[in-house]
Amino acid sequence: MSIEIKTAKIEPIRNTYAHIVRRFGDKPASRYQEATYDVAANTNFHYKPLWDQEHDLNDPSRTAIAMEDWYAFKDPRQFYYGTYVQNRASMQEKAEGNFSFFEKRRLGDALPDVVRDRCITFMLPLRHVEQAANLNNMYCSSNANFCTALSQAAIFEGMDRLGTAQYYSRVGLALDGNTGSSLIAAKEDWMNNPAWQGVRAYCEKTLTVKDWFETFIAQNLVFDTLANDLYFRQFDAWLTENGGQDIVMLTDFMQVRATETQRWADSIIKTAAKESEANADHIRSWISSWRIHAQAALEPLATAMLSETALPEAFAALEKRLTKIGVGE
Amino acid sequence: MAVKALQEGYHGEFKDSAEKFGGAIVVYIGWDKHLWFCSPKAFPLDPNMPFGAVVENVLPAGFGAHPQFAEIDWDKVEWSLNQQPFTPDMEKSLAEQGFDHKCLLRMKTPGLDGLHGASI
Amino acid sequence: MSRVQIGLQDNDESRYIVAAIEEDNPTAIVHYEPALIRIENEGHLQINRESVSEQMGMDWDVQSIHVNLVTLTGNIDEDDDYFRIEWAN
Amino acid sequence: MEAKKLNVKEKYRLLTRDLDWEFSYEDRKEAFPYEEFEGIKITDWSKWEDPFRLTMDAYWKYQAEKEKKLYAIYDAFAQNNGHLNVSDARYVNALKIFLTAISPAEYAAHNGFAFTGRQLGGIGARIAAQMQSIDELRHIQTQIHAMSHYNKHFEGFDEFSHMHDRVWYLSVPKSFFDDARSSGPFEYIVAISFAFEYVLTNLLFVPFMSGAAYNGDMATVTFGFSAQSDEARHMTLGLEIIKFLLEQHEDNVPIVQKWIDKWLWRGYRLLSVVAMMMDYMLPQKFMSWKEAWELYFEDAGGALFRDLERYGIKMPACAELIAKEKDHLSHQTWWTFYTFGHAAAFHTWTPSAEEMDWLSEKYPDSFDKWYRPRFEMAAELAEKGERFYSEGLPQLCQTCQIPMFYTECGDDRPDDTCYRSTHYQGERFHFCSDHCKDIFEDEPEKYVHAWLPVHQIFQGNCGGADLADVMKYYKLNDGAVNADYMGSSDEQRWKALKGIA
Repeated sequence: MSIEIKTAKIEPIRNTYAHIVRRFGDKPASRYQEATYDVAANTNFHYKPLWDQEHDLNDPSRTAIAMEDWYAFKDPRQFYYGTYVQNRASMQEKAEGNFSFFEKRRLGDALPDVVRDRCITFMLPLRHVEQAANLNNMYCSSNANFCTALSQAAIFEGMDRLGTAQYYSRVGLALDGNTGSSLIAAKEDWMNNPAWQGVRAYCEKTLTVKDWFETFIAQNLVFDTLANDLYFRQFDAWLTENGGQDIVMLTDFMQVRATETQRWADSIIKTAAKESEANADHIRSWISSWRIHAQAALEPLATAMLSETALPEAFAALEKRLTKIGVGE
Repeated sequence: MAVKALQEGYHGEFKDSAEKFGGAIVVYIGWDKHLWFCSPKAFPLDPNMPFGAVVENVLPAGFGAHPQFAEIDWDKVEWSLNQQPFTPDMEKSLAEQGFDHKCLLRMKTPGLDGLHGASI
Repeated sequence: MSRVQIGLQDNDESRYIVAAIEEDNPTAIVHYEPALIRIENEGHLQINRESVSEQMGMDWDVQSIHVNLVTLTGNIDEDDDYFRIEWAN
Repeated sequence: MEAKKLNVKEKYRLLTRDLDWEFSYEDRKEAFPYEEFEGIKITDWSKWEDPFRLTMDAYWKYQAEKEKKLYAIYDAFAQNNGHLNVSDARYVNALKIFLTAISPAEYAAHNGFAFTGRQLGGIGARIAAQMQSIDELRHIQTQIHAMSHYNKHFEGFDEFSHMHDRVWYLSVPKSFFDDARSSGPFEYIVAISFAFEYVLTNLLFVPFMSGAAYNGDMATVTFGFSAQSDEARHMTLGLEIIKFLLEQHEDNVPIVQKWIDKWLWRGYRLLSVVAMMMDYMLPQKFMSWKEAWELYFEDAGGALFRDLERYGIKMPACAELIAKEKDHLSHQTWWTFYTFGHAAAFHTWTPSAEEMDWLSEKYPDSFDKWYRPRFEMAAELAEKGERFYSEGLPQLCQTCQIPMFYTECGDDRPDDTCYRSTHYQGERFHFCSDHCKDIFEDEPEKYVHAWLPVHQIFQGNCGGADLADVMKYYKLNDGAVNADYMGSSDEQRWKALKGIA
C-alpha cells in the first residue's frame, strides 16, 4: 500500500518543541503540554508599566507566594482553550435543555410562592457575587501572566463565573416571564437588604486586594467553599423539601461546574503550600483573616435564608476542605 | 510632553548608558549610497583608539565585502560626525576628536556612489 | 459614500449567506478569493435572518454568523433579525 | 403566565450590563485604580454600546463549533502528512516567522486584555475585553498546535518560546506589545483594539491566509480564518471604544488622536515583516503588499477615517509616508533579512527570475530601478559560492527596534538612509523616522528602558561577542536553522521527500 511506503520515508526529525522536551523528555507531547508550558514571556521586558513602576510587566513578585518553577501548578482537567470551550459547550447544551424544559412546561407557574420569593431574595443576588468572582479571577489571570498554566486556568474560571452570573439571571427571567422584574427586585436586595450587605461588603473588599494569590484564597477557597455548601447542599435541600426541586434543575450547571473547578483550586493551593513553609504561612494567614470576614459577611444571609446552624455547617465543610489540602489549623 | 504615569517619579532605566559598555563607546557607522549594507552598523569601540585604527580595522570588517571598498581613496572621503562635517586626524584618538557614546559617523565616497546606478 | 465590506470563509454555509446577501443587496459585488468570499457594497450591507433561513431551508441564528465571518469594515448593528454594517459618511 | 419574547439587545442588557453595582463599602477607585491617570474622562459608562452581544452560553457554543472543525483539520493534516502538499519548502519559512514573531504576541494580547478586562470600570467594555482576552489565548494555542506538525519536519520552530525573549528581530513584536501592555488600560485598548485590530489586522491575516491557501497549506488557512472570525468581533470592539471615548468628553479627542497616530505607526512598522512574507516568501504569489495596503488600508481605512471626522479625528500624518514607502518596504525588509540571514532562525534566498518579473510588474516604479540589480548581484555571488552575509551588527531604531534600513522615501530619495536623532538627559538616541522620534520624545521616560538586542550583545548580556556565542544564547542550532535556503537541511529533506534530485 502506498501509505506504508510514504510513512516509511517521512520520519519526523523531532517529537515536540524544545522547551517541552526539556521538561518532559523527547517524546510526543499532549496538546495541553504544547499549549501551556513556557508560552508566557519571562525575561528581557522592554518598558516599565506606567501603572506599576515597581515591577516588570510579567513579574512573579506581584504576590508573596514564591515558587522555584511556577509550572509546578497544574490544571487537573488539563484544559487548554479548545478542550475548555468544548467541555463548556456540552454543559451549556444540557443547561439549555433544562431551561427550555422548565419554560415549556411552565414549571415556574407551579412553584410555591415561598420558593419563588426565596429564590428571588436569596439566590438571584448571586449574579452580583459571580460578577465579583469574574473580576477576581480576571485579576489572577492578568497578574499570573508569567505562567500560562495559571493565567489560562484563571481566565477559564473568570469566564465561567460570568457565565454563571448569566445563568442566575436567566433563572430570574424564567421566574418572571422575561420581564426582568425579579432581577430588579434581587438587585434591590443586593443593594439594601441587610441580609446581603455583609456579602456585598466582602465582595467589594476582595476587589481591592493587591496580592493576587490572596484574591484567589479569598474568592476561590474561602468564599466559594462556604457559599457552595450553603447553596448547593443546604439551600438545595430546602428547595427540594419545599416543592422547589424544579429550580434545582436550573442550577445544575453551576453545581457541576463548582465541583469540577474545586479540584483545580485545591491543586493550586496544595502545590503552593507544599513548596515552602513561607508559602504555607502566607496561605494560612490569608485564610484566617478571610474566614473572619466571611463569618461576618455570611452570618446574616445564612440565618435569614436557612437557619442559625447553616453557617457553622458550612464552616465545617471549609474545615474539611482545608484539612484535605493541607492548610488546616 | 512628558509621560503620564500612575505614580510620581516614573522613570525607566537608561538601558544603554555609557557605563554599561565596559569602557567602550558605541559608534554607528554608515556608508552613504551603499545599500548593499542594509543599514548603518554599530560597533563598540575603545574611545582611546586612534581614528586611523577605525579605518584600518573597523571599516574593513564592517564594509570590506563591498567591491568598491578597496577603491576608496581615504583622502577624498567626506566624513560627518553626528551630522556635522568632520575632518579626522588619523593619529588622534576618537575621544579627542569628539566621538562620544552612541555617536554617528557617516562617510561619503565621491565617485564611488554604489553600483548599477542603484546605490548598491 | 464609502464602501463597506465583509469577508466569509468559503464553505457551504457561507454560500447560503452570500446568496441571501445578493438577493437583499442588489448592488453588492462578490469576490471569490482563495478560501475567502469577500463582498463589497457602497454605504451598507445587510444580512437578514429571514433571507438566510429561506436559503437554508431552516432557521438561521444571526449570531452564528460569527462562525464563518472573517473580516468586515463599517459600523455594526446586530439584532435578532439582521446583521448590518454601514458607514455614516 | 406567557413569557415575554426578549430580543438580543434586551436579553444582553438584563444578563450582563445589570450585573454591576455602585459600591457602598469600599472606594470604587481602589478596585479600579488605573482609570484616571491617562487623562481620559469618562462621564457615563452606561452610554457604552455593546458592539456584539454574545453571552457566555452562545460564546461556548460557537467557539466550540469552530474549535471542533479546526482540530479535525489538524488531525487530518498530521495523519496525511499535509506538509508534503505545500508548494515548496521555502514557504515554510513564512510559518517560522509567524510562530516566532506573531504567536507570542497573541499571548501578550491575551494578557493585555485580561488586564483591561479587569481594570475598565464599565462592565460592557470590560466583558468585551475579557472575551477578547480568552480569544487571544485561543489564537496562540491554535497556532502552536497548527505548527506542531511542521515542527516535526522542519527546523526553526522548536525554540519559539526561548527565542521570543531574546532574538534580535523578535524584539520588534515583543517591544510593540510590551509598549501597549505597559500603557494604561485606555491606551492599551486604543492601541490594540483600534489601531492594530481594526485598522491593520486585515493586512496581517487576510492576505497571508489567502497566500497560505495558494501555497497548499490547509492547516494555516484554517487556523488563520478561524482566528480571523474572532477578529471580526475584536475589530468591532476597536471601533466602539474609539467612538465611546470621543463621545464621552471633548478633552479625550487630542489624547485619542495622539494614540492613533502613535499606534498606527507602531503597527505599520511591525507589519514590515508581513510585507516581506507576502512579496518574497510565498512561492505561489497571491497579492502584493502594495495591493494589500491599498485595499485594506487606503480604501477601507480611508472610509473609516472619513467616518471619524465628525468627532474631530484626522487621518494620522504618517499615512502619507506609508503611502510612499509602500513601493519599497518589502524589498528593503527582505534585503535586511537576506544579508543578516546567518543570524536568523529561518532561511532566506534571492528571488527567482520569474519572481523578479512578478515584483517588477507589481512594483513598476521601484523594483527594477532599485532592487532588481541588488538581488541579481546577490544571486550571482551565491552562484559562485560567495553568498553574501553582512558582518557585524546593525544600528537599531530606539523606538521600533528595527535595523535602520528605511530610506528617505518621504523625500523621494529612496537611496538615502533615514537618520534621525535626539538628546535626552545627556544621551543621544537614534531613530529610523520622524514618527519613531516623535513617539520617543513624547515619553522618553519610558523608551530609554527599551531592551535593544544589539546593545545588549555589546554589554555582554547575550552569551558573548561572537555570533556563535549569541546563537547559543538564542538556542539556535547554527548551520541548521539559519542561512540560505539553498543547501539547508530543510531543502535536502524536502528534495528527498519529493524525489527531486
